[in-house]
Amino acid sequence: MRLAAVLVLCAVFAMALVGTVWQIAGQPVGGTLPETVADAMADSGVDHPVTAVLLNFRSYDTLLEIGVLVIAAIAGISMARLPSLEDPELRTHDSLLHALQRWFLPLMWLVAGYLLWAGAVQPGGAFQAGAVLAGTGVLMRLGGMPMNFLQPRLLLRVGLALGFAVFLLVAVVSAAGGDAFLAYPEGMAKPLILLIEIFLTLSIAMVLLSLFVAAPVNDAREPAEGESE
Amino acid sequence: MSVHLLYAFAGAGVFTIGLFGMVFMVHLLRKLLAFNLMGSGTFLVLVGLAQHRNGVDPVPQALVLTGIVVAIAATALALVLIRRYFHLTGQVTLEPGSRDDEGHS
Amino acid sequence: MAEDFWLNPWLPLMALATSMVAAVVIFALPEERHGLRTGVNLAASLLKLGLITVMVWGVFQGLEYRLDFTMMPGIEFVLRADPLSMMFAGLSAVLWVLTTAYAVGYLEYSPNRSRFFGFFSLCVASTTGIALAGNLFTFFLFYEMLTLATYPLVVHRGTEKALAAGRTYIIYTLSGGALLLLGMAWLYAETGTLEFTQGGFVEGPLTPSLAIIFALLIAGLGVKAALFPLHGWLPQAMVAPAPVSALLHAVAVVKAGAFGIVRVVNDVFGIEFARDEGLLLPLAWLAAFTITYGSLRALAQQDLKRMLAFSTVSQVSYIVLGLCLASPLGMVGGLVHLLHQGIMKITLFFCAGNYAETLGVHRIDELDGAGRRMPATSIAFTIGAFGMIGVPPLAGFITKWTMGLGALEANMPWVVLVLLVSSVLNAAYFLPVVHRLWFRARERDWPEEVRWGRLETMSWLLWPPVLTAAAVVAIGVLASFQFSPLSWAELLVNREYLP
Amino acid sequence: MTSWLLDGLVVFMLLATAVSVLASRSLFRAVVMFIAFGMLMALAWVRLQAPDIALAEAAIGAGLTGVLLLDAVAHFRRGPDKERGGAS
Amino acid sequence: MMSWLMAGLLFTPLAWAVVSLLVGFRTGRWLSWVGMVLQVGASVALWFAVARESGFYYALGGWQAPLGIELQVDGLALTFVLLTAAVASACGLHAGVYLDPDKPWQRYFWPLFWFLWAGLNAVWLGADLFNLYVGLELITLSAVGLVALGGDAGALRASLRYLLAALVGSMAYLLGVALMYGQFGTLSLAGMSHLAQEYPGLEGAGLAMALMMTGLALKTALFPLHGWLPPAHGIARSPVSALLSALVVKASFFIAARLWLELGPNLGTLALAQLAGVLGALAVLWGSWLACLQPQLKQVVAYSSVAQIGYLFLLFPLTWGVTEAVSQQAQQGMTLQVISHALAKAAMFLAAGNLILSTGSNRVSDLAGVSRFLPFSLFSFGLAGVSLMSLPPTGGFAAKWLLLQASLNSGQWWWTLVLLAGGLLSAAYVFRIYRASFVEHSELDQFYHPPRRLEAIPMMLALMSLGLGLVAEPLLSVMALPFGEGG
Repeated sequence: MRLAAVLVLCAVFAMALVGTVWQIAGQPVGGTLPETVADAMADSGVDHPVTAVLLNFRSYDTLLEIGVLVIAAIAGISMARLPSLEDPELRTHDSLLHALQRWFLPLMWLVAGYLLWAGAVQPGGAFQAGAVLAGTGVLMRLGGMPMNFLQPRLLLRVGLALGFAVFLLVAVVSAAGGDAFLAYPEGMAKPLILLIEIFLTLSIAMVLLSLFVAAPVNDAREPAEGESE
Repeated sequence: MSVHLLYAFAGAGVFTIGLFGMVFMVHLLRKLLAFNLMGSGTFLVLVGLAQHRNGVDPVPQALVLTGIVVAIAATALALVLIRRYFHLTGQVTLEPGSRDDEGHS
Repeated sequence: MAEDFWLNPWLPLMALATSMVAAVVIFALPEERHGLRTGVNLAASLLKLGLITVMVWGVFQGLEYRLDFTMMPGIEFVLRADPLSMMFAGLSAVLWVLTTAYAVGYLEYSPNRSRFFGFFSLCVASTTGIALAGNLFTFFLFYEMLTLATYPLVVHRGTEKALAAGRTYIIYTLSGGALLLLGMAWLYAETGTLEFTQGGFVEGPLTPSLAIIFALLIAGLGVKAALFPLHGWLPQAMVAPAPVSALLHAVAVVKAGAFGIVRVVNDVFGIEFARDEGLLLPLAWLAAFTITYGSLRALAQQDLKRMLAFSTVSQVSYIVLGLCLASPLGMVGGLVHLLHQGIMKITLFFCAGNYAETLGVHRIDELDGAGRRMPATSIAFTIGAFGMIGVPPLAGFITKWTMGLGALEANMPWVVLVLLVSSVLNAAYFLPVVHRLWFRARERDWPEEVRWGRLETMSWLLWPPVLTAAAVVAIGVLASFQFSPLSWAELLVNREYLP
Repeated sequence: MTSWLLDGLVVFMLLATAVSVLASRSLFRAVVMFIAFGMLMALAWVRLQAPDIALAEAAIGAGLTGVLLLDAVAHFRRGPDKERGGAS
Repeated sequence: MMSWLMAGLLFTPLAWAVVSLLVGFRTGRWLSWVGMVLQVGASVALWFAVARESGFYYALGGWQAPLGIELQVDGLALTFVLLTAAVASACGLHAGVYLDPDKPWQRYFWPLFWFLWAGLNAVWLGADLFNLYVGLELITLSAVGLVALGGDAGALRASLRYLLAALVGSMAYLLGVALMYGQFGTLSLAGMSHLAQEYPGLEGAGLAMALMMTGLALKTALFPLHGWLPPAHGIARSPVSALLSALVVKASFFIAARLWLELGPNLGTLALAQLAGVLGALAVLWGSWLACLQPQLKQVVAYSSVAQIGYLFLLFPLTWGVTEAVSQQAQQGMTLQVISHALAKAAMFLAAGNLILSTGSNRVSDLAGVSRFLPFSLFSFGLAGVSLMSLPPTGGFAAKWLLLQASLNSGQWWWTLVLLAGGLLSAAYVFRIYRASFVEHSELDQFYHPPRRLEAIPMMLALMSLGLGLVAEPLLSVMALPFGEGG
């Protein structure tokens, strides 16, 4: 009964949505943004338009988005106890995974580095590189590597915040010179974007990895308000 | 009708499927999967519809990249919460036996 | 220089601030600082009395005080002193002094005095604000503030009964406030102003929406004025301590309602407009009915304070009825009753409180022989009761006489009949009490007697009723004196209304 | 024409995997279907000439999310008390 | 100067989030004090700057819209920035004393707090639909993190419910953004508004807007999508509840209001407007009614939020198809309602937290005797309650008065009944608390007396909400300032 009702509602919604898409596709108004982007590419400091949009034209979005990632990581590690990451049970004896690690990991590092570098001119960039790096970390973790830096200590927190902090500093330095917030000083766009991307890659990888590792076991709990301890 | 528009329609479909899952499913992990479907659908509509009018458009592509990162952040956080919740209560639904009223759109 | 002093526009605000500041100071004082608190209380109330006296003199000279400031687009906060406001402000200032003294004695040895006196001062501040309000909005502001500040006093004892009474009180008054707000907002939407204006600012012809607005405003105010059928909260609220019943329920709260009705009829709609469009006649009937109904209910009461409460229901409607006569003498009678009823009723409540505190007596049938045990209190009670009945030359007689003349002047002779019936009923429920006080011998012990040395009761408790009883006599006998309530009401009516 | 066929196929598969993510009775299967859905999304992004997103989707959407989800499913299977902290 | 202030305004919360992540709770506390001073200073300075001159667009990175992201720095936005500075500082100060610094997870409070603040500012100033989405997510995730922080199973359940609802809401909004971009080819709200005026009758865009509104309504907990709010706001630590009720739900509403005011005249319909109003009205009645029934103190306050949010949605019918003057009144009323509810509700939650701390219980019935021994905390609670009842001279009254005028002047008199009934119902639940506190329970003072600082903060907020009605005129005049270009 409930299934039927929800199905009917969803069907109605789907039809309305498809109709809306159809209508909008039929009568677009206004100018086109890609041309504006193409015109501004020369001033952006990079050659790949998506990277230019992400890290220059709409860099505020990206800044806040990294903030979202950091928040998720903070909320995640706030729940973690992580007693000992060197849990003996974690050590795998799977030889395939072992072999995979031996050969695969360096390759992944290489891929990540390439993706990062390539981002300036062609597809790729900090997110993809960070994700690959995090994937590498996950594999290492699954392989039983201790990865003590993932303990919720200062090192981890520095790692989480590093990319964001560098981004923020770059953003504010130009503003201190009287420019707008997040504006790159003339001619500095390319190196600054590269700098940001390097640190972002590290931090993104760290965030994703820590969320993976911060599987929550924490028996300590705060009593609800008004409940006595 | 361009290929982009086709994917936009596909996105509308995927979004609706995700919405259905979000409303109807009870298991938290399935809700989370449904949310990710909604996200993917939205991204398809965003790029598909924009490119239908503009041709290849770096702006929505960049937006989708941002959106994907936000979605993974939310997903990962939700997973941490769900697992901890499961650890404390042994439950994988919000309130067993009662329906959730999130997500009537 | 002197002129400037008399015309100082800050005077109304200062009068308001004295009790407001007193409230804040009292809240801040620790519970144990009884002496200091009493000092602050009395000093503030005397200061306020002084300020009001200055303003009364100024108004008498024909000055008008005004202070305004804009709060929202179109909404101003206006304090203004005109003869009508001085009447109410003066009443509350005089009675505040006496009631404070009375309350200090009444609440000796009981807990939560800091809270009590704090809210008490807030109530007086609200009453002053109501009196000095220069537009309907400002009036409403203080009207609602009065509601809130009274609640903690009603539930002061924290018993089930007190809490239940508090709930009834708040439901009635806040609903009334909502009606008033609706009427006010609508009125503003129709006319674009809320400023009290001599002769009213509503311009004819009478449209249905104007009639509904009138009904809404009167209903909203009628709750506090305890007009039938909106009076249900008043008898219940009598569970509050006697000073609260005395000042607030007999004087401040119900008078705020009655005063509001006077303001609405005179300064919003205009008395002539209201009369000519037939708005007043239904109100007059309602008031007449309430007068009779309240007296009948009072007849049936066994509890002294409840009886007094129903008597209040009845007496407050005199004010409304007098107003509705819309003739000069009728209005004078109604307005003067604003003061007369206050002083007479507070005397009666003080005495009731004294019987309860000193003898533990709450019910009428336990009063036998109290006149011998507490002669001063009983004399005061008797004077108050005779005043209520309308025995010449006491205050009540002046009211009834003037109103009767007014009714004839307005060609509404049935009102005279109402007055007569009411007086007979007044006599019917007051005389048995007086009889018990003086002419019945005591056969049992008092329920809970407390001895206070030489005097019949604590002197804090004794002097206030004695003074007010003396005032009941004085304002009756000296009615033609220049600053008597009657002369003031005449001045008011001559100067402002029905010129 | 072939390209339309290809696109049609991708779209159909997308919708089909999306439905089966929700319809699969077993949680594990649902997650596997979700990973497949992610891969198809990557393909779709290639078809939409968005290689950046395709890379990101493959790495993040399908890859990392998939691993996270699988880990969680394993956790649910073990039960609440045998949780050890971290992945396994 | 202006550009430095803007940079400071944007930079401070984010930077403080990072720095406080690196230190412990206690160090984070005094760091945060410094941050609050800076942030309040920047907000006040900007507010005065705008009040003296006029609003402007601030192009981030020097890229003008539609290519880049612009911030709309006008009187309304800055008023909200200022409100956020006031309320968030109060909550932060309260939290610094209220939270137990020895719990290991509390160190994460400050970073989440500052991220939340940054997200709120991003939303108030945002003029780019996608940027608003990112801002919303920033808010949502940090709010969820704060609710869940160190919580037990109940808190986790509440925060999960909150997270899922909020995610669905933002996805619906984002889908709407996608459709809008397909329609208009720009993400800038101002650009869209121009195009919508130029090409009337775009039905697709109208539906897209309805979709966005629905998503935002879910995030704002509009009846009947409010189910997630009371558990989340009720179970969080009191300073967090205060932040959530006072500010977080307002963010999504603010976006909905901006959208409606910019695009509504061309893309909205009468039905949509009236529907929003009806749901708002039902929220007022239903939320207040449920608030009267809750046995737990904080649940009462949380349900009261559901009701108070309902008033905000009267904006939609009262600005659609009415004269400019009426629309102006409704907008002013809405703004005042947001501000006064933010102040009053924050005060109320913080005071409730103090009461819970003192009585050791969250139950309404355990408040007996509070009026005798803890009058100060009760008084702050009571004053905040007066604003919720919208009695004069509070901000709540000013808001209600303007809404009453708007509904009477536009002939939509039925909303007046909702406004009045809502006021009475809110009195009912507020007086229920008073009543419980006046019960004489014991002669002995068995309560814990919280430090003065904890008690003073809600009192300040309550007094601000009380005095808001007195300064409504100057406040509203800043919001009505003309909007200049450049900056």
